[in-house]
Amino acid sequence: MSQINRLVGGQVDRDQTLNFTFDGKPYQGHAGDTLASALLANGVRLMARSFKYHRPRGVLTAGSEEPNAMFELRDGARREPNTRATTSELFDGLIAKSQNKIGSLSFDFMAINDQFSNFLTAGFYYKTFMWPAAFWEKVYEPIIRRAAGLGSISLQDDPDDYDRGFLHCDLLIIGAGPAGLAAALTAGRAGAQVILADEDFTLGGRLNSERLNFADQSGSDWAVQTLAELVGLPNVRVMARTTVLGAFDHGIYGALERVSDHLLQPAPGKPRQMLWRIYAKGSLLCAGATERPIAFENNDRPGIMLAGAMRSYANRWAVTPANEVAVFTNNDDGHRTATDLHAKGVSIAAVIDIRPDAPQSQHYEVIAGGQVINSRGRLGLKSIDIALPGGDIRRLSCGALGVSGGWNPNVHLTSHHRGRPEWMPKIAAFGPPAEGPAGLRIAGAAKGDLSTAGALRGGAEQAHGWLKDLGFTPTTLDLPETEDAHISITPFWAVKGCKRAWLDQQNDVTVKDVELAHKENFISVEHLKRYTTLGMATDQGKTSNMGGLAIMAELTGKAIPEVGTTIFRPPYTPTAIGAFAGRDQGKKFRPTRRTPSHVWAEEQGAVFVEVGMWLRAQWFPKEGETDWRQSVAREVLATRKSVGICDVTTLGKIDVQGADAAIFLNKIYCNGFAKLAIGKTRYGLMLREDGIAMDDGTAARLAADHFVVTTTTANAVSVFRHMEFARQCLWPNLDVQLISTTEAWAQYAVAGPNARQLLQKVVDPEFDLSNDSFPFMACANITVCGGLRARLFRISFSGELAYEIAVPTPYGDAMIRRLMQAGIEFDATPYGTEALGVMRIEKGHAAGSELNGTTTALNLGMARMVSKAKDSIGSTLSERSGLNGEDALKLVGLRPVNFSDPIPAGSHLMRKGDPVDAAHDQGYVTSACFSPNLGHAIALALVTSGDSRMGEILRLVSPLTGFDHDVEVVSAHFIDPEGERLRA
Amino acid sequence: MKLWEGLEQDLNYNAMVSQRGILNLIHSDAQRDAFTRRGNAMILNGADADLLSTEIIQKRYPFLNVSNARFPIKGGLAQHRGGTVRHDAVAWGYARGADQMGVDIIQNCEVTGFRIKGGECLGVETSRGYVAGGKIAACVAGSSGRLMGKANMRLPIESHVLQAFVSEGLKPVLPGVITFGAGHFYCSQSDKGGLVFGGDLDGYNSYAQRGNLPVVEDVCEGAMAIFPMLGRVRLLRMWGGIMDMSMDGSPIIDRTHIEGLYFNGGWCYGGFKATPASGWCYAHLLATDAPHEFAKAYRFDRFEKGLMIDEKGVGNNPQLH
Amino acid sequence: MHDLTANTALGGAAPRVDHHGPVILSEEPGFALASVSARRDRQRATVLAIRRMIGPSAPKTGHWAGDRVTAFCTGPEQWILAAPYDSEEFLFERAKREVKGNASVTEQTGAWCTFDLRGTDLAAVMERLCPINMASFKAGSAIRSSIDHLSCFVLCRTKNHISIFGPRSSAVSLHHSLLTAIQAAF
Amino acid sequence: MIINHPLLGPRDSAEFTYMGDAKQIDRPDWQSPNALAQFIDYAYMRDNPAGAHRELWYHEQGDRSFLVVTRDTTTHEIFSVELASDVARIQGRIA
Repeated sequence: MSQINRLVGGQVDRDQTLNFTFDGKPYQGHAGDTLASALLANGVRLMARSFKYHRPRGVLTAGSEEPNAMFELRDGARREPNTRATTSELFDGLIAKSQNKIGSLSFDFMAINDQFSNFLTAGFYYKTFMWPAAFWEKVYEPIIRRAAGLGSISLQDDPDDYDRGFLHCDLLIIGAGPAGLAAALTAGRAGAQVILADEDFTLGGRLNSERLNFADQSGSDWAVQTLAELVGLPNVRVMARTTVLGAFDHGIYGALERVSDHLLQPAPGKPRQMLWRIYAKGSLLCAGATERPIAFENNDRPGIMLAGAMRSYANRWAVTPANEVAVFTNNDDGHRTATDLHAKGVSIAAVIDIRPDAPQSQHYEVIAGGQVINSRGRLGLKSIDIALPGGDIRRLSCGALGVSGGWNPNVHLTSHHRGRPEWMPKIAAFGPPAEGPAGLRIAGAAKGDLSTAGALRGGAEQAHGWLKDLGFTPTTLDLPETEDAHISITPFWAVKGCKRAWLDQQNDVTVKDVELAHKENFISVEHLKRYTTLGMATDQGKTSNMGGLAIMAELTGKAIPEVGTTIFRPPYTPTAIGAFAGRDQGKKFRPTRRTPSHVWAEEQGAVFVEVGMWLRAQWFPKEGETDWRQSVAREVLATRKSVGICDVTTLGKIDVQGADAAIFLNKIYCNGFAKLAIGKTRYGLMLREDGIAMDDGTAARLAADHFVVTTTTANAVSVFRHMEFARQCLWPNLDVQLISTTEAWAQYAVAGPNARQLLQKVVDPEFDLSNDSFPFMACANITVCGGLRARLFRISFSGELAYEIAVPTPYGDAMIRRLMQAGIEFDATPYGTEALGVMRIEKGHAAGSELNGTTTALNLGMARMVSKAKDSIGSTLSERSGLNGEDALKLVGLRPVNFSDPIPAGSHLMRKGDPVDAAHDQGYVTSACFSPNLGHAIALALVTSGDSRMGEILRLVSPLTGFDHDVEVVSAHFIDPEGERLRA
Repeated sequence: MKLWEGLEQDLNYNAMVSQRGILNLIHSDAQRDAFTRRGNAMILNGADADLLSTEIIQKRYPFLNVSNARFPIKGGLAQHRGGTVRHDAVAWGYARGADQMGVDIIQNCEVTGFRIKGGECLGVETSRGYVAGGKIAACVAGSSGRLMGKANMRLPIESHVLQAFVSEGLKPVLPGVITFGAGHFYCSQSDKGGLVFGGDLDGYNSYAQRGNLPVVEDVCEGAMAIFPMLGRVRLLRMWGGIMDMSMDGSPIIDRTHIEGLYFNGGWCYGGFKATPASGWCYAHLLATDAPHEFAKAYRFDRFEKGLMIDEKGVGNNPQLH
Repeated sequence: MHDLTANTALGGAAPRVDHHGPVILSEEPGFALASVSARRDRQRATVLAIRRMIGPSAPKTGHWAGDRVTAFCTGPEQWILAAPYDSEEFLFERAKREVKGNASVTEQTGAWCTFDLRGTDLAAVMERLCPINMASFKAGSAIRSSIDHLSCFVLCRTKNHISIFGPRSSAVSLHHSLLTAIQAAF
Repeated sequence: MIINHPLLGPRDSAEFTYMGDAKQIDRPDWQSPNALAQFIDYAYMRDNPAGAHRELWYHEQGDRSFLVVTRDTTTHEIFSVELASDVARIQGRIA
């Protein structure tokens, strides 16, 4: 009743009425409708405004190539801009709003742009808006930016989930029209693993849009029957609502499945959309073809659409855009539209065919040799002007015009590997390139076989070929007989003399713009595209590119294949960014690594910090502490006074075993390891081959053929990779085996004067921890708590008497609790990464800020560690003169001259009295902190010839953060420079 | 920067230089220290830089995911004079300017070889004939290896594929350029409304000018990490371009060992934004046979001598830059 | 006997079990694990040692084998042995004795967390997690793959039973990924 | 891309980390008379061919093998895949 343009028949379910709104007004449609078909059913032709001129626009197509009918779909945080009405499945409660307008759709204030179209031609940005110089950014650009763009986003976080997944198949068939269905049936029956994917929600392609006889049934019934068989085969996966968006290397395809877009919102736990990565041994493109328009003056009014789309609306959705329609065509296919609509009871005003020998009809008028030269109707088509063969002009009233300029094969995926489509004179269109992606074959209209029977045959034959190549035994299908029309087309792109005739309806590119580009010598297709923005809209030029090329060909006097065509790039249709990201969003952006003491630390109220993938306790606030600095100072002081405990599990740990383990480490580290005694640990510095410090750590020798190497937390992965490179590529004959044990051991640093006493309470009594039997840098396999295997290392990052004790990770939680319990009598204090950092700066240990990818052993004050007596990675190139200059940066300590001044990291250093600029830069602060032990700020810095400048006063500047005061160069060892504490 | 700022009037062509600022997000204390150092270095070199607090960032960019993130935003380093330029317009503007100054621009003309005699380069063989020249200046980003190979030169450069992406047109949301500091992602919005974004290299040598899915996914993960509002925005198109990745992340503007043959390349990701400065310094070298003050460090012999270039040091693996 | 109590990788005292649709997802904390890497030119002796521990045949690349003690291949001349922790806490020591210096053995018990998926049509879950070709993933298969950025070993026990070994420190993330995929699939 | 691993069969290249030109296997002898020049060439200079390229891929998310992959840099077609340790031994790298 309200659906005034609904016809009989079709594939909509009239028992299911769905309510929706468009710009606030309620409408009704049926299950099986798209938003476009439902709006047309309700007599709505005006759906959008164009990008630049804000011209009134209606629907042009019935598929994903639609340039005009785009909406902001849904509302609130789920608002989706630029959503095509032609691919939006109708659901109950759908909300659609028109976009890119100020005011209402029928009265858009921005339509004024249309009056200034002379000014806004192709390339207008580049030639105008420059003067005066300041005006572009301050005046013109803001105006342009406000006016530009299409839909708007909600600015709220997307509430829906996305998934990604992986599929494998023998044969991927892209498109489930006649060619795809015939191919799938052939391959499915032969037992191959088949994926049949189609972007539509009802499969069958053009079979649903045409009135075709397949022997004794209709084409659409054949599709239904075929699909039923395919769905029943366990080796065939039929994927509707799935767009294959790109052909990537080696048979990998990306595909987007719209899992929930046809629902009001996704079901709990279900994604909105899903990105599939499909691994296909073979693939077959059966993507069909897209009809193209003919350009004529004012060819963009609502009501003017592609003839094939008009047929789809009538046959599949039982909808007509108006009750009196005309058709403008240069080929036989256009006549089908008139025939089909006439059969549905729609009045046909006329068929205007440019060909003088156009086929005639007994049901309606055919104007052979005529051309549509203009149209009228402000917000929707009212009439067209026709140039008759004799030269007279006739005005014909009609509410809709179907235009058919021929069909372009959907070759997009075939040129994703940069193959250039090739001209096919027979159909006057570009077909697939000779060199497409390896493993991608083509059938049906996508290959230029535009008849239904040709598509069926082609699909079956190509599947047959693939099956044989993949080792299957195919049987031949008994294909139904159907339409096998000869193609008759007279290439015709634009009516002579037309100017404001739209080629690219979305980007408002007209014939005139192409002429202008030609005049300004932007004649190569790549330049034409960029200069006019032809084909660069969200429809990716699916209906527009061909016309632009053809007109450029005419202007340059070349044949179309000489002008050439641009290539297509993924994705085939615009694809939600969320889908590419899958579940890796928000807090789930990357997995989290938790230390063995994580649960315990949470109980203590620890504040955590991200260190790579790890979450580490940064400090442990206590009641009454209002500033993190208080907590950190307390942790540092308590550790230096008695004992502190820190989870150091995150350091990389690599088990190095084998007869040649020591030889191997000698090559990896710049310092020597061959002579390290069993039961001892040594600090090691690893260089990159170019002589830059890569990482540092310790290697503990547990047996003659067994070391445990530690790395920094940040470099655990890259150091392991580097060691595998050395083992497999450089020295493949060494007997060395590597395995990461970072995760296997929960490791705690126990540091401070009372560390030994505390540990003695948990280490089993048969292990003697005295300084004599377990001195500084000792290591051993021991047992704790009555027999649990553990490893003990006497190493110190804090500069205190310190140990690191490791137990198998499942006992890590119990171990931290036991250590804390045993430490009660010593006021044992847990400390986090901040206190750890303070203590290592106090001790002058280099860390990540110093090993920052620019420093050598020399810069770090460790030049003597680079052994000249052996070959190690980086040793040769670290000898280059530039790395050993007199003025090389050296690691030093800094303290403020005025003890109340801070020393912020990232500050630069200047000589007193020098100008403050880059040319006089003396170095920079790498790490800094407030030392609670010294009562003032301290820092590590890299200073030119720093080691010979002790006592010099430098000017510290940080213009970025506003600091400028004096600091003194001192030794980097602020605490216990002689190392008495750690040897105690 | 100043060359950009005066470019449009110099060329009488609107390259759409738009100084809407660039913001590098900070996600850790170590990163803040490193960015502080960098910001100070920028100021000491005469550029501008501004360290922004989390609060200011949240206020200016309310849609950024500051706290509900795997790597929360802890600040940002902003350069307010940074921004974007319309790349096609730059190329067209330069071409037009050069043309007007009497430069012959020959399109679709491939250099197929060098004519070298007695260690001196006399000219180039091309697909359209021989062209002699007193000085031959190579600047073919992406194809440096292929071109200089014709002069039997090997370079400290690999060619890699870097993908770039653009979204559908949207009403303005992003004022400037924003980069993600805990992953690989940058984004800005063009005057036409499309979001222009990208991230990491695909990571393998390639001249194929197309990328693969893993990096597309990685870039979009980065997008969603800082802009969860972009979930429903559609990616419209992807490209793969060839990048000259030098071994230390810095470019080379230098004479070669062949007399009369000069080289400018190895710009890694930075080539486009350095275009005016790169051309300026190259012209200086060509005119005077001496490196420009700003380009003294960008010479071939730095690898041999071990001369480090400040602020870099990414190692001899170009894919690690 | 020591008096420390192990916790599970998810941090609890007892293993977690989730039921959703036709799938049961369970944390399996009870494995003792040890890696075995053949020393140079000692692959044969190492394989013989593994066979002494697990039964008639050592697993080929991409497979697992064994009964009470099982082994799966992790790389060229590398395996991981697995056995019930309660009775084989010192699996790595036993392995060390068996290989007699022909291989390097490292305890890996604490390095991994294990989740088992039981139910019908597990392919619908797995295809959302990793690129394993489920059509050829049969009982006995063992493949290393990446699940949401985590490197995991995936073992097919039977058609309706899959074990996943992932890095223990990321057990919470991995569990979340598995549970989410199950909920999305069913 | 798909890399046909000699031991594991076809695997997605996303499981691998690319490690550059396979010439990195040929690390110079530190004691040769022109060792410094050789190391400079080794570390920095690249053929960077447009065509067949021998390169290292590390199966980081798999079995941790280094592979030598010969791949066309203009088409991404892969011609051969070998274990890098085998290649290194054949090229005479001794411990």
